[in-house]
Amino acid sequence: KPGGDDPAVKTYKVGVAIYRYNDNFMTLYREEIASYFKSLETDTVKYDLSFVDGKDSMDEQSNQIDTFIAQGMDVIILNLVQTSSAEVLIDKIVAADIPLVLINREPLGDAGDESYEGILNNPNVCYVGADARQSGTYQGEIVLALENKGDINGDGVVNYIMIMGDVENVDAQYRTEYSIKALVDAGVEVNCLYQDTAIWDQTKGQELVANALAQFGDQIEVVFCNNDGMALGAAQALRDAGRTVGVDVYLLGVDALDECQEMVKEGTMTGTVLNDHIGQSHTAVDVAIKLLNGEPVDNYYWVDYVKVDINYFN
Amino acid sequence: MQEYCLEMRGINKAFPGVQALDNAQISLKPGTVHALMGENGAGKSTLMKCMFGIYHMDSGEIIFEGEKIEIKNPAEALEMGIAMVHQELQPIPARTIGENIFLGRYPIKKLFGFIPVVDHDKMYADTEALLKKVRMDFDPRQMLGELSVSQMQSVEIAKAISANCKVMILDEPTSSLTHNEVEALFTIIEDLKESNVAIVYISHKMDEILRISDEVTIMRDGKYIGTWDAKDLTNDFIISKMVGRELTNLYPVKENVPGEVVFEVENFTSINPHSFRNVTFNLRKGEILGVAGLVGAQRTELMEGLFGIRSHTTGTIKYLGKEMTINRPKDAIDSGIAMLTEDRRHSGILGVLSVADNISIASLNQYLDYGIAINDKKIEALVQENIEKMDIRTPSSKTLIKSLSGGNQQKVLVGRWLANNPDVLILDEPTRGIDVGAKYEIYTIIADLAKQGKSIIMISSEMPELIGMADRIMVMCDGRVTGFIDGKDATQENIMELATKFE
Amino acid sequence: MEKVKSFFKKIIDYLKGNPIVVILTVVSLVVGLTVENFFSFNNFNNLASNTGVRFLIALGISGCLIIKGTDLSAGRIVGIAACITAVLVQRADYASKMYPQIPEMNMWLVLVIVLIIGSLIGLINGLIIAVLNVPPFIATLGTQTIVYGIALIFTNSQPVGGYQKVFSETLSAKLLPIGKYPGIPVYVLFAIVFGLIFAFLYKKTTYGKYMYAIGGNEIAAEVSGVNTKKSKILIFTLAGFMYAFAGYLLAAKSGGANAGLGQGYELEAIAGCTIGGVSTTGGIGTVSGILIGVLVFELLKVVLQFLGVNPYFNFIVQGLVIVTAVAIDIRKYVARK
Amino acid sequence: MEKVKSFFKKIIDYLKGNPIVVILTVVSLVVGLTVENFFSFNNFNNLASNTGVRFLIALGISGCLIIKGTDLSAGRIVGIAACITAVLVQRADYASKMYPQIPEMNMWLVLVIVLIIGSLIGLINGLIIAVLNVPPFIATLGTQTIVYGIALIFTNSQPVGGYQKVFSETLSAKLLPIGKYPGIPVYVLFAIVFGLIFAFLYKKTTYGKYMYAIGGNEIAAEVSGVNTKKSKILIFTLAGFMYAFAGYLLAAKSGGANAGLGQGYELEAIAGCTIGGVSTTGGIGTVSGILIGVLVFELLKVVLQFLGVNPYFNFIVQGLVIVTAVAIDIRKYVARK
Ligand SMILES: Nc1ncnc2c1ncn2[C@@H]1O[C@H](COP(=O)(O)OP(=O)(O)OP(=O)(O)O)[C@@H](O)[C@H]1O
Ligand SMILES: Nc1ncnc2c1ncn2[C@@H]1O[C@H](COP(=O)(O)OP(=O)(O)OP(=O)(O)O)[C@@H](O)[C@H]1O
Ligand SMILES: [Mg+2]
Ligand SMILES: [Mg+2]
Repeated sequence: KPGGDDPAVKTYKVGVAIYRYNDNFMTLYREEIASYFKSLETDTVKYDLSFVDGKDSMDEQSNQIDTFIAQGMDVIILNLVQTSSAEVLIDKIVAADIPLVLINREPLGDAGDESYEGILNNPNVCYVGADARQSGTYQGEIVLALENKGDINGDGVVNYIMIMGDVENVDAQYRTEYSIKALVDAGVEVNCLYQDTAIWDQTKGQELVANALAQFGDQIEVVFCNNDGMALGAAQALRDAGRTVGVDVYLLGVDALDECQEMVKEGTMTGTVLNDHIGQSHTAVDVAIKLLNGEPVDNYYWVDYVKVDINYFN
Repeated sequence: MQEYCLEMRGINKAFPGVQALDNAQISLKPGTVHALMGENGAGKSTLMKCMFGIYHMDSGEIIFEGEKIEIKNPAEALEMGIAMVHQELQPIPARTIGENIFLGRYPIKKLFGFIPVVDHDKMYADTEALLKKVRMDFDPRQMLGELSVSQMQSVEIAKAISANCKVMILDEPTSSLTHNEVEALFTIIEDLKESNVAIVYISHKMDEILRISDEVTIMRDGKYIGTWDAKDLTNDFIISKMVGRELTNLYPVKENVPGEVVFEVENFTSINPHSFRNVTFNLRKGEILGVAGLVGAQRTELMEGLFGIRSHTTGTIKYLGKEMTINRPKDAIDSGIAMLTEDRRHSGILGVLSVADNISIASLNQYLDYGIAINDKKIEALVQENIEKMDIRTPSSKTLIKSLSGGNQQKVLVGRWLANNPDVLILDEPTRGIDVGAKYEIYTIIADLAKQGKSIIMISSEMPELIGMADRIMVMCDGRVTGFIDGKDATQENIMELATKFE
Repeated sequence: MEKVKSFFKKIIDYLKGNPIVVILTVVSLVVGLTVENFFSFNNFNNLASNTGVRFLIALGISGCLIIKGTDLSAGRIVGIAACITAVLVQRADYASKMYPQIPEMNMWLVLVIVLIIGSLIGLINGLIIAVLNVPPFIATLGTQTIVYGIALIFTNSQPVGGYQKVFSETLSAKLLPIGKYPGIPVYVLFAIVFGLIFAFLYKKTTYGKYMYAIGGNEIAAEVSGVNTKKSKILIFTLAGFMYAFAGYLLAAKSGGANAGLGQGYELEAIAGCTIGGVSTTGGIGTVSGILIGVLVFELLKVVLQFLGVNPYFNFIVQGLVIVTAVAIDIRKYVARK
Repeated sequence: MEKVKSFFKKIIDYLKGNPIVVILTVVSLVVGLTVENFFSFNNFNNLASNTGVRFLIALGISGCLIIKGTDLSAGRIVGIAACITAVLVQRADYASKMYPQIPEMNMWLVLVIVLIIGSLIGLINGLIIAVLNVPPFIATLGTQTIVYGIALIFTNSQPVGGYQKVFSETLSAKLLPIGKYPGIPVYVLFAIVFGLIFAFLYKKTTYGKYMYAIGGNEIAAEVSGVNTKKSKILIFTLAGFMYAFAGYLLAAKSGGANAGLGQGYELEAIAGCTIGGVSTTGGIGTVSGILIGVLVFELLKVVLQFLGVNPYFNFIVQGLVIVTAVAIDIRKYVARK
């Protein structure tokens, strides 16, 4: 199967389908995939990588997978646009007898929350990812680790606002749900002052938080943001309103962008959650190569998120 | 000083499918009116558009004040002192009269001595003076869109005059003017001659040509036929040169016999207080009813009201004794009424569609197979029949109508309504922009229809035409019907008397 | 002999008039000869399927463009139609069934329901435009937002999957396999059928003639007895119908749906139509042109993927192609002066 | 006495002609009286800042609309301008500086650079439209895609932050505090200045006159000696300038930028303009109308937020407002016959 001019050199064709190219995290992830593959090349083994952008459209991605199959990829690394329609794509790839590594977004199976049985049964398919719920849970846990558990004014209730990403996005949904769940499970009383979507957009994040600050003022104790981009907008709004993170308000994001790590270090952000793109991408590549070599693999590989709060730097 | 201030020589211009200009020429002397004549599609407008820089000629030369020049766009033509009143009006309805007139050359003043801004006060003052000069008393700040077509045409003339040009092109300036404005225009032309302007005058109205022109150039099929001194010319000579054959009669023999009343309008009043009111008249089977009036007499509005283009408050329309409700043109069309509207470009032609589509659009329902599929063969036959009957100059039935000459577009529109075979046909300025030869064709068609028992309402600002064709003339003034005159007794004088009977 | 000559002349004239077709044919040939598997039945079928579904949307939107309007709600109607389809064809025993109270439905009944809903949304567009006189751009911008909101509520912004097997299988079937060729995908069949229907509608019926007349000069059309309001309403309703149909097929094709599906498809469809010669100033456009326009766009995507062009550059190349294709094409229509 | 009467009559006439303004005023009053803090200096300033920046974009796009065109690239130009700004004002010592080779720059120099780039992109739009005769919708659809691709490459689709302190501080400053009122945000000041400049341009200069003339009847303008190509190029260039300016401000306002910033702003701006009476059929529109249109939109957003309306319903309400506002407004222009 593998081509190449020199019979001694084996070139594997690797198709990588990303759900949306303009996603901060997936950008880091896919770049790490590319450079890690590169670093694993030897004189006799080369990897020919093709990246495609699903543009957050299931149909687009489905077309791209069709084309991958037509191109005769040796292995496909797939970052699903839509987790519930994994079945069709996976079946197609399996039918074409191409090994498949699913990354970052866990396919949902028949039983909804349960994992997709196709993965468990098929030795040629596996999933490498983090449990998306964990990122939300960690946001909550960072707040719980604070001295006052988020209750700045000491009235026994944590008043928060929630800036959501794209409402349709699973990550946004999990983070929204599990961050609060973590607090509630720990017996903290919470009160949602306001919740709306800024569609991952920094400007919209700033505007929504600025408006919320105008409306609720000092009542706001914690600002949860589904990602760091919006948290940066929120930080700007908080600064403009004369609020000081760590003193009279807490601010949380997800992604651990460099800028946000800096801010956590200097205290202008309470915490963020690191989705370990290096760990995940390396695992994904390692597994893909095992599949290429026909070695047996597990069906699931889990990589943990990392809490980034002030303790992370100590 | 040269004899000619502007000469065009050996001009060629081809459009897809037609050689619009074939070695055409014209030479203009300062201080004279030079009539340019020819049938519809002869290439008159095209020649002028080449002079004005709208079209780029394929070959040929323009000599202006002794120098060979090249005119790349209208801006350059204006710069050189060439002004043009276009055959197709170019209004900007949502802007004021003053802004329309000074478009492209607004008076500028310096704010704080260095910021150039439009000097509105001067612009409106100048407009006011200019309008006075051409005997129009509009508010310069009125929106142009509120004027009627004829008033807009007057504004365009005023605009061209104000350009202080050396050469003035008037491409059918009087096509929708009535007697009084035409007179006003002629006075202006005399003034321009005094100040040594060379004027090109294009018109299909013979009496105008013979009255005001000094020289006449005739074209046929894009070719130059010849130039003559106007004083040596007769109507018949011009027509024979234009058409290439003799034309004996101006109007056909009418054989129609008006019968019983078929169409009755009673107390018809517009929703617009300044428009038509309390109009009552009737129309007989096989009758040609002429409608006369000055500009602003609301003839057009009245007919558009009857046809459902405009709304009315009170009044009834009865057809064959039955009262009708007409809310939109379709209602009128479905009951056998058709109307050729006045403003061809605004409400007539379907520009990017073919001649065939334009002719057939109102009568498609008559050419359906199985009640659904359009029979293209039958439509093609219909179109060919019309092209022949009216001598429409078009490369083919598939040619886009917008590339036809103005007069030929008008013929296509007449064809559209004939195809629909209506019982009552309202014609608003049906011969507007049509050459003498084709006019005769259209008169013949009208007379023929009347003979077949169709009833015709014909609005016209050309009184000879009304007198020549109508069985009865209804005269309007300022929205009211001021009287009826029998066709046989009609004269310019008694029509004018009723047309100026203001309240 | 003469005939053969004139036939070749015709082809050459056509190609001169349509340089995009030439360029894309050449590019495909080059790619096909240098990149493995480009000329393969699989790739051909993929391209045909993708083009087919987009073509249906473009057909729907073309009427709106020809009457000088536009339809920004196309993508969102596709989306809501796909969501409704997905919800209704869910298996009864699917654990996370969205509306467990809805029984398992016959997939053709679902199609009928979805088509009715799509047509209704189109009808509303038409009414807003024709009766309330709201310009199409704004009217459909408004309904686009509303339809999306409803789709989000309807799906609770959850992706919907878990179809009845018969649904996916029926629609992913291929017909008439010949030798090694696996057969024509069903999507392509639908596209052909609707292409023919639209060609008939546009060329042979009063519906089409009135549509072109409205685009050419709405007032003149009205005066000529065209019920322009009715025509517009019909055109937008039919457009809604087509989007719904495309949504139904896309739901099957992608194996699941969510409210975001179809976002931006209107722009692709408009670009395709315009590349294919539909004039945004109204009155001009043919079904065959639309097909070519859409095909150009889809072919471009596949070529770029086969060449392994960096997705960022994809944006740039696609933009350049849109602009240059239309710039070349427009020269046919710009009046020679 | 008479004067007072006629003054009130005028106001009442105005309100009759602008029911949207009435409705929104009433709604705001109700919300203000029932929801805490709605009538507060902070909220007022937020509203004013958001409106201010959107207003700049709307001003830019208004010229394109008035000449019967459109500009779909507005949002993406805002985005790339914001990204460039963000990259150039990054602190030299910022750990993850995107282009470490670029030295720390003066924020006003950055403004000049960004404005030049924005104007250049606008110029390209103008050239494609005026010289290549590509319809504005398609031309800007193409450049939109291209600009986005470039922005992605430029930022590597990473968010950019870590500004020099002076940048954020200067632009988040408030001027002229009076008593409890914290002062007017700088954004608002810019909006006022540009609003006045545009009102002047549109009403008093040949630039504006030609623009309206082209929108009213392009052929008329052409045969009256107006250089329509030049006018169009200027209009699109100025539009690019305005988007770039808005992008610069948004980069400051949101404390960071990424390539996606600004997406869809063109639709919001077009909606705002149209609500404010700019006609999509060309030739009509005023600066004050545009301000009202944009304000209506932003006020609506704040009202919905204060009322705590479910985000899904936000979409629906916004869509309804766009459609009804324009439907009501359009009645003024639909000729009574
Ligand atoms: N833009 C164009 N495209 C194609 N053909 C054109 C165009 N303009 C004019 N023609 C053709 O050129 C010929 C001359 O037209 P032109 O308008 O000059 O005639 P005309 O003498 O002014 O006639 P009329 O008296 O009807 O106005 C006609 O056959 C017309 O169809
Ligand atoms: N809807 C309207 N709103 C305002 N003014 C109107 C309206 N309709 C008509 N008018 C006015 O009515 C007059 C139109 O009269 P018009 O010149 O059309 O009458 P006519 O007798 O048909 O003359 P013509 O020979 O020019 O056609 C104009 O002064 C125009 O301003
Ligand atoms: Mg002419
Ligand atoms: Mg009239």
